[in-house]
Amino acid sequence: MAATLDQLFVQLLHGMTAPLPEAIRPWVALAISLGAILAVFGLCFGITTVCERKAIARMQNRLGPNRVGPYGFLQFAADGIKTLTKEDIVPRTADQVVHFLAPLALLVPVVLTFLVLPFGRNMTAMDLEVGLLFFFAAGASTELAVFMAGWSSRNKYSLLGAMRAIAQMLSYELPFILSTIGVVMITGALSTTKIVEAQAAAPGEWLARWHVFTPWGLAAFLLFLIAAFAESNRSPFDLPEGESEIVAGYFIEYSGFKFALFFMAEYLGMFSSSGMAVTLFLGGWTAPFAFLDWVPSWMWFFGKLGVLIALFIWVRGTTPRLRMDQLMDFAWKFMLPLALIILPTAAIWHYAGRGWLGWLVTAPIVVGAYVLLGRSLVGRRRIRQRSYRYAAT
Amino acid sequence: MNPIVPHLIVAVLLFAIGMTGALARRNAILTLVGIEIMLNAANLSFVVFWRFGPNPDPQTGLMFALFSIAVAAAEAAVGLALIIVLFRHRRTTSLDAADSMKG
Amino acid sequence: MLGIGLIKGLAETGRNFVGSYLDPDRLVTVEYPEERLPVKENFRQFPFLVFDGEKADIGLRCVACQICEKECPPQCIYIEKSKDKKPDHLGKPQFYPAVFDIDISVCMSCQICVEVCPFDAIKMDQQFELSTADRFRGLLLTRDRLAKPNSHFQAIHPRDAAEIDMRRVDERAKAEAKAKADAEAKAKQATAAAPGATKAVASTPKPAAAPANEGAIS
Amino acid sequence: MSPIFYFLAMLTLGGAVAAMSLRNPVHCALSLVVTFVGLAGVYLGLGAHFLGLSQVLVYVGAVAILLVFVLLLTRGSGKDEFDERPDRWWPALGVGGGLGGVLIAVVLAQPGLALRTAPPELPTVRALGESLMTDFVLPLQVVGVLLTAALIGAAVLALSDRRRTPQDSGPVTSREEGETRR
Amino acid sequence: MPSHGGATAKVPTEAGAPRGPDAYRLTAGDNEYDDGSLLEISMGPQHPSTHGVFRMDVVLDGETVVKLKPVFGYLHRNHEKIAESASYLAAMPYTDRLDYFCSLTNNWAYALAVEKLAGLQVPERAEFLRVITAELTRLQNHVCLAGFLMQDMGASGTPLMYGFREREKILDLFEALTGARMMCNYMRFGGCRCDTPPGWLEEVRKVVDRFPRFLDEFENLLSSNEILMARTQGIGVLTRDLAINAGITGPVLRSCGVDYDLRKVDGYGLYPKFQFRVPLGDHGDTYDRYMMRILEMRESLGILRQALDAIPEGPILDPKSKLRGFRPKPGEAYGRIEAPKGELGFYLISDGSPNPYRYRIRPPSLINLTVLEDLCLGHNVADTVTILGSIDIVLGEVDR
Repeated sequence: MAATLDQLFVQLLHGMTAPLPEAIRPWVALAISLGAILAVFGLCFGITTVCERKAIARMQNRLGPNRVGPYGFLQFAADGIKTLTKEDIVPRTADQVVHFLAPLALLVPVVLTFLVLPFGRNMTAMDLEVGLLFFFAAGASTELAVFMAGWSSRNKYSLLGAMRAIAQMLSYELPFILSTIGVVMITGALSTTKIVEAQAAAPGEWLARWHVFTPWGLAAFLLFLIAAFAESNRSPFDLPEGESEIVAGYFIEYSGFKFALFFMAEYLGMFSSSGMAVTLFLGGWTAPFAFLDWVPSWMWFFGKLGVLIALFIWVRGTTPRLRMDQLMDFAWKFMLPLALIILPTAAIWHYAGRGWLGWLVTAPIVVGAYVLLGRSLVGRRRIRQRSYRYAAT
Repeated sequence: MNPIVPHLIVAVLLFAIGMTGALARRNAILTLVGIEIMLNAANLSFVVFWRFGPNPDPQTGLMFALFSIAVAAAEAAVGLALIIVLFRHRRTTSLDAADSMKG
Repeated sequence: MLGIGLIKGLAETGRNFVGSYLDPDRLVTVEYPEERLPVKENFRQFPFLVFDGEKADIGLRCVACQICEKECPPQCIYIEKSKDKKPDHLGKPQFYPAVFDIDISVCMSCQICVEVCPFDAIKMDQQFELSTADRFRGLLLTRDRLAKPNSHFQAIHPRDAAEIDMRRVDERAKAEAKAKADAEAKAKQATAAAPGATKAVASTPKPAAAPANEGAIS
Repeated sequence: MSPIFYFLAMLTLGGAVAAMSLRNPVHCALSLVVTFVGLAGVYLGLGAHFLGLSQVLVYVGAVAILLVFVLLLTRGSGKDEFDERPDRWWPALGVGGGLGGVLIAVVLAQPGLALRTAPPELPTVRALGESLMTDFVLPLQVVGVLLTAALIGAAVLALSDRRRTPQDSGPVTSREEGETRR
Repeated sequence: MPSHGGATAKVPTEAGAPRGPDAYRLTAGDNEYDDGSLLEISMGPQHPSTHGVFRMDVVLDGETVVKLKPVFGYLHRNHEKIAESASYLAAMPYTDRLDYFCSLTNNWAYALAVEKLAGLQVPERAEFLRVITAELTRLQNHVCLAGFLMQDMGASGTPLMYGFREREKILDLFEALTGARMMCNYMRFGGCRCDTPPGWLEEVRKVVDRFPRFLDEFENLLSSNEILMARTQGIGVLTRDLAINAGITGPVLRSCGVDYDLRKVDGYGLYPKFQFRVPLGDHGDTYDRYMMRILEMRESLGILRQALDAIPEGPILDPKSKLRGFRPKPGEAYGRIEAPKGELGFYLISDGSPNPYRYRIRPPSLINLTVLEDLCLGHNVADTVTILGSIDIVLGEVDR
């Protein structure tokens, strides 16, 4: 029963493609998977926007959307209809073609990144040997779309937003990729499926071998997550669209459906990088404890994804935004060195074994590097809490 | 038809286009674009020969292309930095403006 | 260490997230059209004209003295004095406003007109849902739409209304006493001259003032 | 040859032609991206997965972005830069066309182009990495040095001039300005 | 008829300044800046974080501000002239609309000026009520300021909503006392308009007792936050000399270490009777300006507690004051108070008629805004927004 539930979608796909001729079967399967991904994550996008608004509202002691549908959960449908029926305004001076292509150029690579995510056991739409590279290659293409949007609008704010976005995405690309190299080193594979399989609990062990359970893995996970925040332009790294400074950044001149596409691409990017974080560090679809193996694998994946999304929302409700130079400093002077330190640490871990020796050697390195780099980052700007005096009288 | 031929013709055409552009365009950035296209054409021929060529070594062509990509990235970075410096001095990116040795 | 402040902040928002479900002091939102806060007694929004009794055109307290028109800071009141006079609650003949318009779109509900009115004739209402689709007629309130009975005033400002009603009862009692005294004096002076006429003058305002009396007592 | 290849070839060549002939430099850069993506597709079709994805990652993710960034920095995007005289185009077309013609003739006339009919076993990433670390370790180191040098060189070139520009005033000088102005 | 040709637009006039549509461009006619390497953007009047219809013409080098010109007047309502043509009393509701966050302190400043002019005495209970309402106003102004500042920093509204939650409770108090939440129109010459409704002082005490919990929460959320500190420390440094020369007042002045609080200096109202301290900053940067507000709120709470303990019964209006036919003797008076934003002063000249001959306001927002360019030069665009937020302006008061 558990196994059937686990492989439900795989069987379904097999059943759908089996009568087709051999030559086109993989392509049809890919197309069906893509459609399923679009449908599932499209729905996720809608629900996440509502959940985010409700959660942030609660953090701010408000009620949040509660009018459309039960508890306001159909708000996204209302918003969708609204954006679809809105007038699509293109500025007269805009570069019409590029302006039109930009949202598509943003959405397509983001959707492509989902193809290599293993959503469950045997549930990878495109099980490439170089899956991780595919993920990063597709992710890197989004920057160009952001530039296209910002430049073609012929708006100074959007241009500033695009410049910020590109600088930020380029800078965070490095720690984003570097933090995963440790995982690749340890598992010896670029294939996402193999990386997940390597993290399953070994026979006889009760705890899974998730990378996040190791000192270097924890640090790399945090780095990856921070970089994912930056890559998906989420607070506190939402400078490219910083509404209080440059109004809406690169999509300031987009309205109606095209704006919805940008919005959707942002959320899908958040899902895909969270999904990759789950895959690389949180064991993908594997259960954390061996005795929980009976839970269907895709439930684990989506559960972990949900936890990460909740974290994204929580952070958004809390933090102010960084400034551009601080953002750069953080990427180049804190995250990049830390990522570089984590790499040899992972190697040491590999040779010291996963016992107490590994912990003893690697944990101090990671913590020490974190503390020192953090202190130098803060100390250089002389940032500290202050005490205040009062007038004499 | 020999499948190597269309691939090579694409590479040759790409190279010719890149060369024409690099010679004709005056904007330094576009000249650089032309050079990139030529490099890519060369890369394509490497990969084609790796795939279909008679060389028994299975990886040399691939490796050459890989290194070529790395070199192209370095070349682009330095070239664009030079263009920025040129722009700072001359307030233009036209190559015709860079006609003296002294800045 | 880097990140401590951030974690503190996350803890704080987390506590507020949970607290908003548990602590009514945190979740202060009132879902307006369905839920309404009780209106505070002092709350003021847009003036109205008080009238005594049942009918507005008889019991209107306003005597068209135009002080409020002069004092109104945004000058949103427009008054035209009547040609004829009507007796007020004391029986004295007074002018009344033939036209009394207030423009909602100009009025800033500052209550100055109420303060300067010597006749307690204009008071602040608490009706705040004044939006209308008609930009011109709908926003210019004429005398008939401004006039509201004293019972309305008693309902929304019980403390003020009680005080004013008491005062008016006193005033009227005094006036009646004075009228009586005058009448008696007159009666004494002209011993057998038309006793019914004075009675009629004194009794005219009675039906109009009667409800005000009841309201003040209850 | 599969139609996919012809489609990708048309995409690549069309992108290249557009990149070299459009008026607006930003359009040129964007067309160049089309070329890069098309080439990456060709690589993938030839079985060089790692190379194809590296091509996207490096060219689309880095080089193209760098190009448009420099276009923005040098304000090349707003102006119409297509003011070059046609007399530059004819010789260029002559040289390019001549070279292309000769090379195509060579390709077509070369009967000895031996064809390996059986595709080579596609190298795994692990095999690629191992050969990088064994057979190609010297080129790898050299490329590493080159990249480092390029990084430093580019940074120095872009930074050195920056300090001299008068507009780059820090908060300290601005405060002095503010006081003198008052 | 003005011609629209580009050539005529460039014709230099007496000072060499260009005319026509280009005249308002900051870079126009300035060769140092006009080489195309700088970006001039107009932030406002429709911009999310200019706190109303304020506009900043900013010239950017990359993202660094090299020139900034504040442009205001979009909300000009001719307040002073209207007040000169209306009676003294009729100007009172208009003062509510100066700084619409702090209508009660505006009322007080105006009432103070008129009382000086007419020689009216304020009864003690009214003075207590004035102190209580003014300090409540200070609390709600400062929580909103802190919230807006964080909003400008991109904190997706959380601190702002906390601030508004507390402000709501204070506004409810105002509504119960004065009948309106923001446009209170409460003070009168020689006292206050009405006495407290029953139970009001207990409600105030409840709010005052709960307020420190909110302040602790706020400080937990933000004051030690690394991002906040990095964004504000060392940003927009206002030097002591510049602050004094430019006539800056209020928390902005005290943030650069100048001990100048009118509650202490003038000792108007009953302030000399209360124990409170004046917090001073040493850096004059955005963080200090933010912390000044937080610390002042704690002091205000102390004043409120003392006032609530000591408030006596009694009349609330000087019997000499008249609502109708108020005609002060010819003369002049300047009444000033420490409004939440700085020194708010009203200067009045009476010629014996029912309306003032001259009516002049010294708005703290406007005067404090004059240093905006000095604070912003050399900083980032993102910083101009936070610096503007930390100066704490309300456009109703700037433009009048």
